[in-house]
Amino acid sequence: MAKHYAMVIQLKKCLGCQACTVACKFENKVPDGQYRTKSPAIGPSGTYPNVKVFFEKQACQMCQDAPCVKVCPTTASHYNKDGLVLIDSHKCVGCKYCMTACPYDARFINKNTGTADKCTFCYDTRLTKGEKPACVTTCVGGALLFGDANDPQSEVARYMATHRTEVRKAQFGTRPSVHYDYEGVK
Amino acid sequence: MQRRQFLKGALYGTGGTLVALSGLGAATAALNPRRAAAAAPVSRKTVYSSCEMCRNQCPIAVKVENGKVVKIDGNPNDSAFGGVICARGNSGPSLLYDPERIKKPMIRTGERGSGKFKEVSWDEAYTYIAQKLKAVQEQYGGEAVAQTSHIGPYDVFFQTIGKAIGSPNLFSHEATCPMARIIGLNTTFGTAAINADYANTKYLLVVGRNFFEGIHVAQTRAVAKALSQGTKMVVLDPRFSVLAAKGEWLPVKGATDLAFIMALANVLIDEKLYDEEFIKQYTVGFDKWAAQVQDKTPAWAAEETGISQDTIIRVARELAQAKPHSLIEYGWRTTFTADDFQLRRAIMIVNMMLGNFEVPGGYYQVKDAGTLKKVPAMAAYAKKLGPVKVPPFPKPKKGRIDGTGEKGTPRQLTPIADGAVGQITETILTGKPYPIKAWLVHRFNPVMSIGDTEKTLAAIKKLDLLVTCDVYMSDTAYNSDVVLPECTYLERTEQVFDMSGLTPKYVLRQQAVDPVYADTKPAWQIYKELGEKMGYGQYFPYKDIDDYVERQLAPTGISRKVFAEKGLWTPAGMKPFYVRSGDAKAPLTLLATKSKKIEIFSDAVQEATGAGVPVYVPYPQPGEGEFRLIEGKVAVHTNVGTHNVPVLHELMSENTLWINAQSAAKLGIKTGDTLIISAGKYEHKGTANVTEGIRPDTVFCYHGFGQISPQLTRAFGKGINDNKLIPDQLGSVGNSITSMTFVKVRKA
Amino acid sequence: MEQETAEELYLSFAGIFQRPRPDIARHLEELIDLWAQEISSSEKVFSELREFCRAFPAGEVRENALWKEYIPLFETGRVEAPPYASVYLDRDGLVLGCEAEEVRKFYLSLGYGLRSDQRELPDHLGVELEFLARLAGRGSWDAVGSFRKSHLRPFLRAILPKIRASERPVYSQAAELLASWQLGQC
Amino acid sequence: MDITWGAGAANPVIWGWLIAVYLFLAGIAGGAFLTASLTDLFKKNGQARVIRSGAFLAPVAIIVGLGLLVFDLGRPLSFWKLIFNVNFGSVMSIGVFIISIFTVLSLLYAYLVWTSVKVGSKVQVRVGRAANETAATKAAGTVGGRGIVAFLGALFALGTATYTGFLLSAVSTNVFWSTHLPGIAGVPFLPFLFLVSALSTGLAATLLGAGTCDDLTVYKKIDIVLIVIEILLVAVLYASVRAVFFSGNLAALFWLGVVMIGLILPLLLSLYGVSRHKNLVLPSCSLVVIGGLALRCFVVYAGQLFK
Repeated sequence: MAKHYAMVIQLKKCLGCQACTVACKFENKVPDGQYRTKSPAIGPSGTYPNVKVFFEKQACQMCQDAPCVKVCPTTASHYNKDGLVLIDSHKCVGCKYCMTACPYDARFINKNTGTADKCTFCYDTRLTKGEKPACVTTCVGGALLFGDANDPQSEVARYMATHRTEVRKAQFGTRPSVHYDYEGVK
Repeated sequence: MQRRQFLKGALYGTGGTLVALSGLGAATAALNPRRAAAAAPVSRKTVYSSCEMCRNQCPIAVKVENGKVVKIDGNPNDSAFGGVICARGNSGPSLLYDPERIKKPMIRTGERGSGKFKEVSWDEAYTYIAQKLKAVQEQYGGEAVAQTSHIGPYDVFFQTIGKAIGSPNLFSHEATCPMARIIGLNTTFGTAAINADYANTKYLLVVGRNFFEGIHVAQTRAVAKALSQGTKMVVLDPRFSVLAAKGEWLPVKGATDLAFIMALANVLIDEKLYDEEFIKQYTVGFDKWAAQVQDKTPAWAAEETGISQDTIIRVARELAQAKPHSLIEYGWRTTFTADDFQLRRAIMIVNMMLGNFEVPGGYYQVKDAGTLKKVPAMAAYAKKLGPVKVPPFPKPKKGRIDGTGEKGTPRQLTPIADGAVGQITETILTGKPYPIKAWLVHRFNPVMSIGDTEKTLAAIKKLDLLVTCDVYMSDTAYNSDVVLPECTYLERTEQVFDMSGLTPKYVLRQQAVDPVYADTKPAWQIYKELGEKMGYGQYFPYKDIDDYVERQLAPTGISRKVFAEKGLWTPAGMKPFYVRSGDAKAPLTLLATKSKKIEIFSDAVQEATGAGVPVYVPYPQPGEGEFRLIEGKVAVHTNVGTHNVPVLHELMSENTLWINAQSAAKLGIKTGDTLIISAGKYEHKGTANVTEGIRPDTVFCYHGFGQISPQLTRAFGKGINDNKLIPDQLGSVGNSITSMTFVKVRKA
Repeated sequence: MEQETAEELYLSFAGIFQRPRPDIARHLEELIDLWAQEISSSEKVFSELREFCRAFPAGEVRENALWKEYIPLFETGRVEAPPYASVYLDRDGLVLGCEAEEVRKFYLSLGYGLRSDQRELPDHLGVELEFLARLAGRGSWDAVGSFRKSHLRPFLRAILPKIRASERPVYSQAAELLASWQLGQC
Repeated sequence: MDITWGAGAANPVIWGWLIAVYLFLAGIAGGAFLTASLTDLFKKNGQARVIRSGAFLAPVAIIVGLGLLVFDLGRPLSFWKLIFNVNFGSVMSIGVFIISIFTVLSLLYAYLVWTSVKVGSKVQVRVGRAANETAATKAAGTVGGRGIVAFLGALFALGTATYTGFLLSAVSTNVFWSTHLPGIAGVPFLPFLFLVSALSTGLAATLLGAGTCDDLTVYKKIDIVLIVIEILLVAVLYASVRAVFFSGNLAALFWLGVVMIGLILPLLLSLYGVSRHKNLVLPSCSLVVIGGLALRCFVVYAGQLFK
C-alpha cells in the first residue's frame, strides 16, 4: 500500500520551547526571519486565577486535497509519490497564489530563492533516509508523533485509533495529514 | 624597489596568511575552480560532544559537513536525552558562525567603558595581565585578586591562577542562582548530590521552579513523561508560567512559600499521614520540626499565602496518598528571600515525611563512582576518574571577603567553592574587609548578574585590572581592561564530565571543528599559558587537554574511543539503582552526614543561625500601589548569555512587564503601553503586557534583557534589564535575593 | 598595468585591510605614494591620507589610531563592515558560508593554502587581496581575471560602499582607491 | 502573556497593492478595449476619438499591469515559466493564456487603429473635427481584418476582465473572495462584480482619454446603467458576507472610496451631466476610475485581513 505520512501533535505535551522551530531552521537552511514551523501561544484565556494557555505547532498540514496544489499555475506545488505536498523550486515563479490559498499560513517566499517554501516533513534530508523529521526528533515535550498512517502498526495509526484527534479548519475540506489532539488544553 | 621589497617581506613573510603548497598548484590550476568546488565530494561526520548553550552540558551529536557544523541534534545514545536538544542547543551553529564574536585578545586603549580597544597577540595579553596582577599582588597581597565564573569545566584551569596567587576569593555564580538549594541539601543530607526521579513520580508539587521555561533537557523530559503518564502536578508560583499551564496553578503570595510547606507538614502530622517508619529509621530531629509546625495550621497558612485552607489540606492529602512516589520539587532558581535555604530544607524535610528517598519517583543520592564504591554489590560498576595531581597551592593569608566558612555565622554554611559573589562589588566600593583591586571574570557577566547594574559599573571603575574571557563582547567585557576570546564549545575539547544519576555516566566535550576565528582559544589553554607566563607552570602539569583526559581515564580502563563512538560512557548492564526500591528498610549507608542520618535538625545550621529546624519568618509584602517584581527564565535564552545569538535573538529579542489585568485597569495601562518601572533608586522603561496570568500584587519580566554593551548589537538596549532594578542584596548565607524588590509602575 | 605594479598594489591593499600591523603602519606614507602614483583619484583622498600620517606619526600612536578605527569597522560587536565575503554573498549573514568554501578551493586549485599558524578565514578581504598579489606576482593573469570576476568584485561591490560610508580615516580613503582601481569608479 | 518567543505572526497580506493595481489595470484594459471595439464593430460612424482612446489605453494598461505583476513575483525573471508549465486546474494558469492573447490582440488592434489614424491624418487637413473623424472612420474601414481583431479582442477582453474576478474567487479557502452569488451555489460572485466594474472603469477611462468631443450621451447612459448594476452588486456583497470585512481601516476605503467616490457621486454627476452638460466627462469619469481602484484594493485586502 502507498504510504501516507502523518503527524499527530499532542498539544498538552507541547511546551512551546521552540526546539522544533530552531531544529527546522538548521535542518532546512531556512533564511533568518522566516520559519517553516512555529509554535505560537494560544491564549491565555480565562480570568485570574483560572487561566489557560497552550501552544499550537503550526506548519504545512500536508493536505490530501491541497488548495495550494490546485491553484499553482506552474505545477510547482505537487503531490509526490508518497502523497506529500512538495514544491519544485525550479518551476516556482513566486506568484504567491498558493500562499493566498493556504488556510494555514504555512507558506512563505524564501528570501534567498524567491520561491515558495514550506515544511516538507524533511522529505529529502531525513524521510528518504528512514529518519523522522527534525522537529519530531528534537521535541522536548515528546508532543510529536510521526509515521505512516496506512500502516496500522505505526505509532500515528495506533494513536489515532485510540484518541480523538482533529484537523485544523476542517470546513475547507483540505483533508490534512497533520492531526491535533486538543485533549487537556482547551 | 625598496617599497616592493618591504611589501613582499611584510606580507609573504611571517605576516602573510597564505602559503604555497608544493606540487598542487600546477596540476590543478587549469581547472575551473567553481566547477571543481561543485564536483568535490562532501565529507560528512558526526561528532559527539556536549552542549554549552547553557550550563547543563547536554550530550549532543554535531553534524559536520566539509568542516562546517550544519546541524546539532541531541545525542541519541543517551536514553535520558533520546536525541533531544532544546532550542538553544539547536542554535549552536548560529553562535559559532556569528561575525560578532570576539576574535582576538584586546587591550583597552580609551577610558574604561569607552569601548576603545586594540587587538594584541596572546603573548602581549598574557604579559599585560601578568604584570598588572604582579603589581596588585605586591601592593595589596594576593587576596586582592577576585575571580568569578559561571560553573564549568574551565573552572579547574581558571581558578588555578587565583589559587596560585594565593587568593581565597574565588567565586562561582551560584549565589545568583540556586545556592540555597545546595545549602539546604548539604545541611540535611551531607551532600548536594541529591537528584529527583521525576519520570516515575505520581504527584509533583513544584515551588517556583519552572522546568518548561528553564529547560534542563533530561529533567524537563522526565517531568513531561510523568505528566503524560497521568502524574498530577501542582505549581506554586505568583506567575502563570508554562509549567503552571500544564498543572494546577496556585498563585502563591510572594515570599510565603515556606508557610505553605510548613502547613503541609502540619496536616501530615495532624492527620498522621506521614511515613513514621521512615522518619524513625533514617532521620534525626523530627520532634523539633513537629513542634515548629504545630501551630502552622492550614488556616494560618491560607492567611499568609493567599491559597485557601482547603487547597492546602487537599494537596497534603494527595501528596500523602501517592507517597512514597510523590515529591515536592526542591527548587532550582535564584532565591526568594534572605533565608531561602530554610525553605529548601523544609521542602526536603516534608519530602522525607513522605518517605520518598531512594525509591522510584522520589529523591535519590547521585550514584557516581565515588558513591557506588561504598556499595559492595555495585562496586564493579564504579570507575573512578583519575585525579590530575598538582602541587599544593600556597595558603591564602587572609579569609574570604564574604566571610564564607566563618564558624558561628550563617556564612559558615556557604559552600567554599561558591561564595557570595554579590559581595565583590560591595567590597570593591568600600574596601572592606580589605581592598579588591583585580578581578578576573570567565564566562560570567556580573554587570547583568550581580544585582544593581549601576553599582557593579561603579565598582569596576575602581579596579586596577579587570579581565574578562568570553565569546561575545558582554556587558562586563565591554568595561574590561583586557578581553580574552574563548572559542565556543564546538571548537574545543574539555575534560571528562561526570553526569551520573541513577547510574554513573561520563560525558566528553569533543572538538567538532577547528576554531572559526583562529585566535580564539579554549579556557584550558588560555589559563595554562597565562599561568606559565606568570611562573605557575607547575600547577599545569599536563601537556594539553588530551593529556589531561588520558590522566583522567587511565585508572578507569575506559577507552577514549568510547567517547568518539558514543559520546558518553555508562556501565554496561547496570540498571537504575535505588537503595530502597527492593527493601524499604535497607540501610542508607551512603548518607554523607556525620550522624549517618537525614538531619531534620541540623547541628551545623543551629550553630550558624540558631534555627536547627526551619523557622517561619514573615517578609514584607508590597504596599498600596506597589508590586513585587519577580523574574524568571525563558525557554529560548540562557540567563544573560544568549540574547545576542542571531537565531535566538530572532525568536525573542525583548521582554515585557507582565501586569495583572485588574491592576492594570486601575492604572489605565494597556498592553503595549510604555511604562516607567520605578524601584525607588532606579527607573527603567518597559512595555506593558496586561495578562490574567499573574497575581494582582506582582509584576514579572523575563531575565537577561536590556543589555548595556553597545557591541552586543542585537541585544543592546532591548527590553527591561531587571538587574538594574534589583538591589545587590545578600541573604543570610550570601545568596542574592531577587524576589524582594517592590516597584511602582506608571505610564510613560 | 605591469606585473610588478599590480602585485604591489594588491599587496598594499592586503596590508591595509588586514589587522593593523606595526610594519604597515610604519610604511603608510610609502603606500600612499604608491597609490598616488598608480591610481587616479580626487586630491581630497590623498590629502586626507597624508593628513592622517601627519596627525599620527609612525609608531604606537599611529597603530592605536588605526586600531581605533579598525575594531568598530571590521572586528567586534556592531561592526560596520564585516570583512568576510560570506557575510555578504551567502545572505544568512554568517561567516564561513559557501563563498568561503569556494574561495578556499580556488586558492587550493592554484596551489595555495591558508597558513596554519596564523589562520584567517579564507574569504577575509585582506586574504583575497593577498592571493591576487601572489597570482599577479607569478603572472597568472587568467586566474586573476577569473577570481576577480567571480569572487573579488561581487565582494568589493558589497563591502566597499560600507567602508566608504563609515568615513573612517585611512580605511574610507583606501576603500575609495580600491574601488576606483578594481571597480572602475570613484 | 508575553510568550513572545517564537516566530511572530506572518504578514497576513500576501498580495498587496501591486496586485490590486494590476487587477484594476487589467479591468481598465478589458473595459477600454470593449468600449473601443464594440464602438468600432457596432456603431457606424462611431466616435473615432473613443475608438482611439480605448484602443491605445488597453495595451498600455495591460502591459503596465503585467509589469506590476511580474515585479511582484518572488522570481520576476522566471515569469516565462508560467507559459511552459501549465496547470489546467489553476485559474491563474488559464488566465496567463487569456491575458497573453489579449495583450497581443490589443497591441495589434492599437496598431491597426494607429495606422488608420495616420492614413486619416494624411487625408484631412484641419477642416474641422467632423471631417477628421469621418475620415478616420473611413480609413478604418479600409484596413482589412481590423473587424476580426476587434471581435476576437473583445472576446479576450471580456475574458481578461472576468478573469481577475475568477482569480480571486477560485481561492476556495478565502471566504470573502469565494463568495457565491446569493442562492446559486457554484457561481462565484467576484467575476460579475469585477466585470461590471471593469466595463465601467474602462469606459470611464476611455472617455477621459477621448476628452471632450461630440455627443457622448450614449456612453454616459451606458455608464449610468453600469454604475447602477454595480451598486446593486455591491449591495448584494454587503448583505451576503460577514460585517467584519467592512470594519477597521477598510471601512473608510469601502464607504468613502468604493461607495461614495466610486458609485454614488459619479451616479449623481452623470445623471446631472446627461441632462445638462452633454460633453462634461472629467468629474464623473475620474471618480469612477478612482472608485474602481478602491474596489480592487478593498477586495484584495479585505479578503486577506479578515479570514
